[in-house]
Amino acid sequence: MYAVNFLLLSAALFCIGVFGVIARRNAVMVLMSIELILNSVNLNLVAFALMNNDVDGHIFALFVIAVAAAEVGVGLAMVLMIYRNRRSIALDELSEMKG
Amino acid sequence: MDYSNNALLTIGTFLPLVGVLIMMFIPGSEERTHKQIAIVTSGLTLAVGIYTLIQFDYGNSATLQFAVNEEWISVIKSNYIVGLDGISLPLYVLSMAVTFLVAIYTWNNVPDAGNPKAFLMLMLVLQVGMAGSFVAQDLILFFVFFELVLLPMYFMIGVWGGEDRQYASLKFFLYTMFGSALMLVAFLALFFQTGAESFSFEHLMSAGALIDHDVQVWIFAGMFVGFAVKVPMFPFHTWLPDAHTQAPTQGSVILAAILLKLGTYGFVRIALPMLPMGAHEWAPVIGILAVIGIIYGALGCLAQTDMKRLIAFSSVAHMGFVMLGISTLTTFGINAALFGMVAHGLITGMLFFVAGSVKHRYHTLEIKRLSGMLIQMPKMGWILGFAAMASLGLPGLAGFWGEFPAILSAYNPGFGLNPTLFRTLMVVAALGTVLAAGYLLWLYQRTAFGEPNPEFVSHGEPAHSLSAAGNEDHHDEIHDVSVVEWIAWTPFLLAIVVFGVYPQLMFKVLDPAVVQLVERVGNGIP
Amino acid sequence: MFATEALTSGWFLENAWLIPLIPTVAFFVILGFGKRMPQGGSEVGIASMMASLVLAAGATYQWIQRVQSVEGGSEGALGAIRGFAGSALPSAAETGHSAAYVEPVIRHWTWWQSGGIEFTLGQHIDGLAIMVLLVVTFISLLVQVYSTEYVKGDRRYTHFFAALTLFSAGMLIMVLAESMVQFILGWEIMGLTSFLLIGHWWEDGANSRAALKAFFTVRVGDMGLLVGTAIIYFGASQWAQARGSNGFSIQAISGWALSEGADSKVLMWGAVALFIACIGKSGQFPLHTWLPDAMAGPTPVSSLLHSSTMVVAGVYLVARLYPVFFVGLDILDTGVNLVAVIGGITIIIAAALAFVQNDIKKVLAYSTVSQLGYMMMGLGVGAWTPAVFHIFTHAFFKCCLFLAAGSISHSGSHHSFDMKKDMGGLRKFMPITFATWMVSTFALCGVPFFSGFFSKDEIIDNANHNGYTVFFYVGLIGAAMTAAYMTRATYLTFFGQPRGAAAGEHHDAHDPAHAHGEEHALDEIEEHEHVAEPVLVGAAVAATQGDDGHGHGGGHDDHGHGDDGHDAHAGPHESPWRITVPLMILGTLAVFSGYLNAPAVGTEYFTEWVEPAGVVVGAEHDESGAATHTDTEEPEAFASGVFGRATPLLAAEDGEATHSGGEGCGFEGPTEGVCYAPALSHAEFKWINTVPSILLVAFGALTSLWLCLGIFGDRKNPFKGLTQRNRLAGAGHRFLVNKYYLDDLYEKVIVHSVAHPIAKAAYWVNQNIIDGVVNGAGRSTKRTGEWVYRNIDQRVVDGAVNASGLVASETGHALQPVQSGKVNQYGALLFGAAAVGAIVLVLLNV
Amino acid sequence: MSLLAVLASDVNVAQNVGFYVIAAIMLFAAFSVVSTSDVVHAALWLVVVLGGVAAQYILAAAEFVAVSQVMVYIGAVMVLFLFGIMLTRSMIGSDTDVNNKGWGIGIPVALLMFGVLAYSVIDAFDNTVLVDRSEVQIASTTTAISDGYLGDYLVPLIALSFVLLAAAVGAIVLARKD
Repeated sequence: MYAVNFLLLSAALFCIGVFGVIARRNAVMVLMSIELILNSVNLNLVAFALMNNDVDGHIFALFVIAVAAAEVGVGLAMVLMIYRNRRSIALDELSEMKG
Repeated sequence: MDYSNNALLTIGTFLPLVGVLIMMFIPGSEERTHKQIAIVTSGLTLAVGIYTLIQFDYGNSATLQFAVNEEWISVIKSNYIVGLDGISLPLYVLSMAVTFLVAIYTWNNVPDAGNPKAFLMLMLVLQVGMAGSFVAQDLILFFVFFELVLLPMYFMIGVWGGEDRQYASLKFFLYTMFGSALMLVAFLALFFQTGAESFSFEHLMSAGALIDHDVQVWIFAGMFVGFAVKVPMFPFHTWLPDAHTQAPTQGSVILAAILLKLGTYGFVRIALPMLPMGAHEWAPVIGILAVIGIIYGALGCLAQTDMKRLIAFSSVAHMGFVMLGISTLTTFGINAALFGMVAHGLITGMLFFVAGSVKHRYHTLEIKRLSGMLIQMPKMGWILGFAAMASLGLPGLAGFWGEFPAILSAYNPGFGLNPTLFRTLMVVAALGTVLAAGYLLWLYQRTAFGEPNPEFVSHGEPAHSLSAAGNEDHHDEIHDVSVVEWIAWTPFLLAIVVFGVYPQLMFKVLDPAVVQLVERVGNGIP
Repeated sequence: MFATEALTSGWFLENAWLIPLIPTVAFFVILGFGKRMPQGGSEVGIASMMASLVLAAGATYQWIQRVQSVEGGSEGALGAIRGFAGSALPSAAETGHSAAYVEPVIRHWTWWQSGGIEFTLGQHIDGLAIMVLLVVTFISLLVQVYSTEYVKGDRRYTHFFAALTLFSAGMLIMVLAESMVQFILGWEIMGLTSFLLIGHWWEDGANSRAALKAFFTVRVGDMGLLVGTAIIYFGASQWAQARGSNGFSIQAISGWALSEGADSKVLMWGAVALFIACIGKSGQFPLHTWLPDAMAGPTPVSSLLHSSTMVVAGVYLVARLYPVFFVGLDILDTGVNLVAVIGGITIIIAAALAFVQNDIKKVLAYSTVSQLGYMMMGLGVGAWTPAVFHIFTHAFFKCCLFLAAGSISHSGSHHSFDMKKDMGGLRKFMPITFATWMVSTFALCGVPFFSGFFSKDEIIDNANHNGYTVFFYVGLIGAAMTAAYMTRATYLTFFGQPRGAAAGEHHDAHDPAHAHGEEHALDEIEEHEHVAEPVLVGAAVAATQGDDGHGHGGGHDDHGHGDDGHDAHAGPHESPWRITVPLMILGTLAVFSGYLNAPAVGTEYFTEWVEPAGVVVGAEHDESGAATHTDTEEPEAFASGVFGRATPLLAAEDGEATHSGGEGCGFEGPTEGVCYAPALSHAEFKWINTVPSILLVAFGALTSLWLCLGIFGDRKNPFKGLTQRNRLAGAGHRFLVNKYYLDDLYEKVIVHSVAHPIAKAAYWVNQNIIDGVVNGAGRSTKRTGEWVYRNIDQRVVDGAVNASGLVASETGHALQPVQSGKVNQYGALLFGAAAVGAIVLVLLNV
Repeated sequence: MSLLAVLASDVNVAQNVGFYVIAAIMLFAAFSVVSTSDVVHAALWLVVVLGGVAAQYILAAAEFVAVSQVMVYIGAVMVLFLFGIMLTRSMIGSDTDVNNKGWGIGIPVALLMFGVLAYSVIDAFDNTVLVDRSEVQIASTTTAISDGYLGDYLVPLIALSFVLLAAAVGAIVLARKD
């Protein structure tokens, strides 16, 4: 079966994730979109692993999964804190960094 | 090239990190200690730099010295290659000296936000980035250092800056990021176009010239944007005034003295020799933009009401001269440009120091409100005058040897560039020197001459009686140049005079390297 | 270094480079330790000037020897002359000619080099340089002595002397310049120091503005200097490098300019560019407005910088690089050229302006401008030697006049320079000042047997001789006007009734406003209601003392006088010796310096010593000389450069010959085929030629005297109650009546219809149009700057950036700043950029 | 790679069908994740996507990864999400404006990106054929992975464990109420 299948699929997922990151207003939803992106990456890695018939891809994929878990943990914690401080997790209301 | 694998440069580059590590483990409350450590570390770094200066073989400053070539990221064929030749030596040492002096200046001039620990640590990291960019001989390595500079400066401006620091810092950051994104693309393109064999400058210089014309032009475009933002050249300059105005004094000084030079250095070290044909195609554009920058910066200066902002704009104009020199693609012009870089670093750095101290005393930099500085703090006033004179290119001071040769070289540019165009540019650039005299003297006359503004004269007595009495000392808040300031400034002032009186000091180092470089460019152009 | 058998050199010539070095060192000494010295550093300045003067004198002596050695020396003697340092030149014997070119004493050291271009410092000593060196050191010395008294007790006494010394150093560096770079160096140092010195009393805005204006105006000219140097450099470098020199070397430039290969277009542009610099520095016509304003500086400064040295720099540049101008603007081939035209215009304009000045220093300032016009015109019409000679004489008498004016204000008019209000009848009080002033005035007006006569008339005469008829008349008119305005000034200052301070009245001359016309109310009152005067005076004096109590150095000239009460409130009296001695020395020179080159009495030393030729080629050479210029290749040709000083007629023919043959070569250097100085022909001095100018001078002087008597004699205000007075007169003596008729005539007809309208118009044009243009240019530039900044920089460019890749906007600002602070938008930006980058990569990889 | 050439002739149909079906589901779910206006629904759709990814792993002969995917993501991460959603009381049920102003920019960016990616992917790997999963022994894969972890990739592993630790601590510090 062709490598292109996997790669295109992951590309699609990636772009959907990107769209989500850009479009979403709710912090949690943005985090979800990021999950999409990470998964698409994993898909790629695994596909390449299969292509070269070695396991490095798998290893990297597992790394990514672990990191993703950590990221989600911290991310949600931050969301919680933000929510606690300003009763909202709408990102466009958080403009501390505005110039 | 023979790699002596001499650790000197590596030490000189990464030594500040030692200081950073030590400071990391000392609680921020002990500010004195932190200051001492920072000064010592940067001092040691400078010492290494001076040792390098002594060890440097001036006989063949065209070749890389203290070169190191170690495996780094074999996956992408990028090695840890560092080396020093006549072009990078002055800037390398200058960066060390400036950091050291700025550290000294910080002794009793910590910006308002406080927390000297973080501030000084950032400064040391910044130093690593700057020194690294000047010694790196591998494209990826260069890029890493180039970007490493960005972050500390971002925080310096964003945390220790003025009123709307966030705006300025983000603008600075995004602008430069944008630039370096394109630059990276260009680097990669260059890498692949040269057969994806190595990122080392040496390889790319030989291989890059073989890329066919149109591709070179495109790749050069990418690098052009990246470096031009850093320089900054005319259309990409608008981050500079904001960054300078908002940055703390130390930030402005380092920004003006070293960071801007990264851009021009990139042009000379990377863009020109690696893409001769691209450079040749782009030279007229660069020249025109440079001259626009000269005039435009001057006009900008004339419109300013804020001293620091005026100085910031003036450096747009001065870097215009540097770029003009580079764009001529002549040995002479590039020499002038490199000299101009150092000179501008010293002079504008000095001006920013003075501006910072003025702000520190008067709590304002509005030209309207300042006057009679010569009466309230004569020494400061004279230093300002000295720096202004140097900046407007008075012969015998460093500024002139950046400006005049650049203008001269534009009379007949190299490699069949259109002389008519460049001669026109020459005349316009000469006009720029006049404008420079205009705004600097205007600034000086407004701020230094005349009677002091009553709002800054303590106890009710009229200013002139004070001045006549000749002792400004019994001003409490407005005191003259302090000891620390003297220590930090004297080297600058001396350097300005020394290089002005005996420019050969630097040209002797630069010339052979530049000659070789121009030959490279020449060989690349059919 | 240059020891040769016949062409003597000598220690002083070899080491002339010490002359500027000494003051330079002295400057740093004064700056460093001056404050702690008993005399506040002035002694160092004076000592250094003395040393330089001694060296210069020695060099002069040895130079004269050198010249005579050439005259006496055999041809072989020329062989060993060094041309460009370092390159031994082939013997001139091969070229075998007798019109020897006295090789300048050239030494140079590499300053720095880059890209094969070598910048050198050194010395280029020839007659011209020697002459100016001598004058500068001498005058600087006198002025410094004078200043010790004049700015005594000033708060920045030390700085003042430091700046004066540095100024002299700058001038000397420039005069000695061996390369254009060194020339620029000295030139700019002078610019800087003039800025410092004019703005010496910077507490007053007006002074610092004047300083700013001076520096800026000159700087505008400097643009031309930079560009011109670049042009000439690249024009000459090939030629020069072929001869082991480089395109900055002044000698190389001269040689190149007269060589066959020189591209006339390059020369023309170079000459024009350089001349712009001269216009700025020497206050020539369009850019002369800074000079009068520069009078805001202390009087010694005016007399040193703005009469005898700095403003001469422009003229010196033209004289120094004369071949460039000679060929570039082909002087002698055309009846008109840029230099001459500008010079001529300047003469007339400036002279006209001098009529309407009330400030004595401004009269002198305009007269300086006018005299500089003479020098320029002289160079423009090919009268090199007279023009240079005029530099020489003018330096003495103009310096003397300024110092005299200073002395008047110092001791006579209580620190005022207003001739109408505070002077008059001073001859009784200040005999020495008066005498020196008169002598110098005569010299300036070109009265026979005074120095000015011999230089100025030579210029005028040669203008005619070289076929510049128009400028001949311009010169004559100028002479008449000079006589006229100087008479007026003299009359107002020294004759008639003492007025204002001169009469021992003390209105507040200390008030900075006085010089800047903000105090006219007070003056009006003083003039019209004398009763009120004492009151006002009392108040004013009180104010003055109040100021002095503070030792306040305010804006108007000559302050910081709180301590020297000796003249503060006494009536007019003679100045102390430190002022009068320099005056007397200069006065003497104003008379006798002219005899160095007075054909009238048969002395032509100046020409021999200064002109770059050691041998006067007699008439018998002239035919071959005439032939010369058809082919300049043949060495023989140079044998007798066209140089018929003795025979104007033949010289005139040579003039024709020159035209046919392209550049004419006057004196050929030791290298064959190289020619360093253009062919100049000199008009023979005949008394008959001087008659018109003498007559015109006399006419001008007398007319002006009549006017003065009429306008200022006896009464304060000539324009009131004339008829009434005429009735009285009608009843009075016939002589008086006639006189009054004349009065009437002059005032009504001439004064009203001619003098005032025309001169005032000129002044108005000057103030409002030319000056207005300068100021307006500055102002509009600033406005443009503001506009560009506001609209383009802040809106367009910045905006373009800010708008990139962004949507959200919250401020009412025209565009949306990048920093919305919204994570999503950063995301959009990031990924967008990434996508673009990827695209580029892909494209490049295809 | 001769083996590959042989295999290239007859591509396993069943696998392809499976792939396409799952891919379709995943894409639909992914779209829903970024388009639904209900946070909880979004989370649930995300579960579908992740599951799909796991399935694809199995198709790609990466059983071990698939398993950890299921455990980590669907087991842990999703729970975290749901907790997050509930704790932040973002309203259960549809939310009026889950998208911010100017979300439109996302579409062109995403499309642009997809265009580039797709182009370069096809350009680079057109008709590259993957190893047939039947050729791969699962057991050996897993051993290889473990060898990798405890061999070449030991240092990264340790680094990663530190990261996880830091994350855990950080999360606690952040989320702690005080």
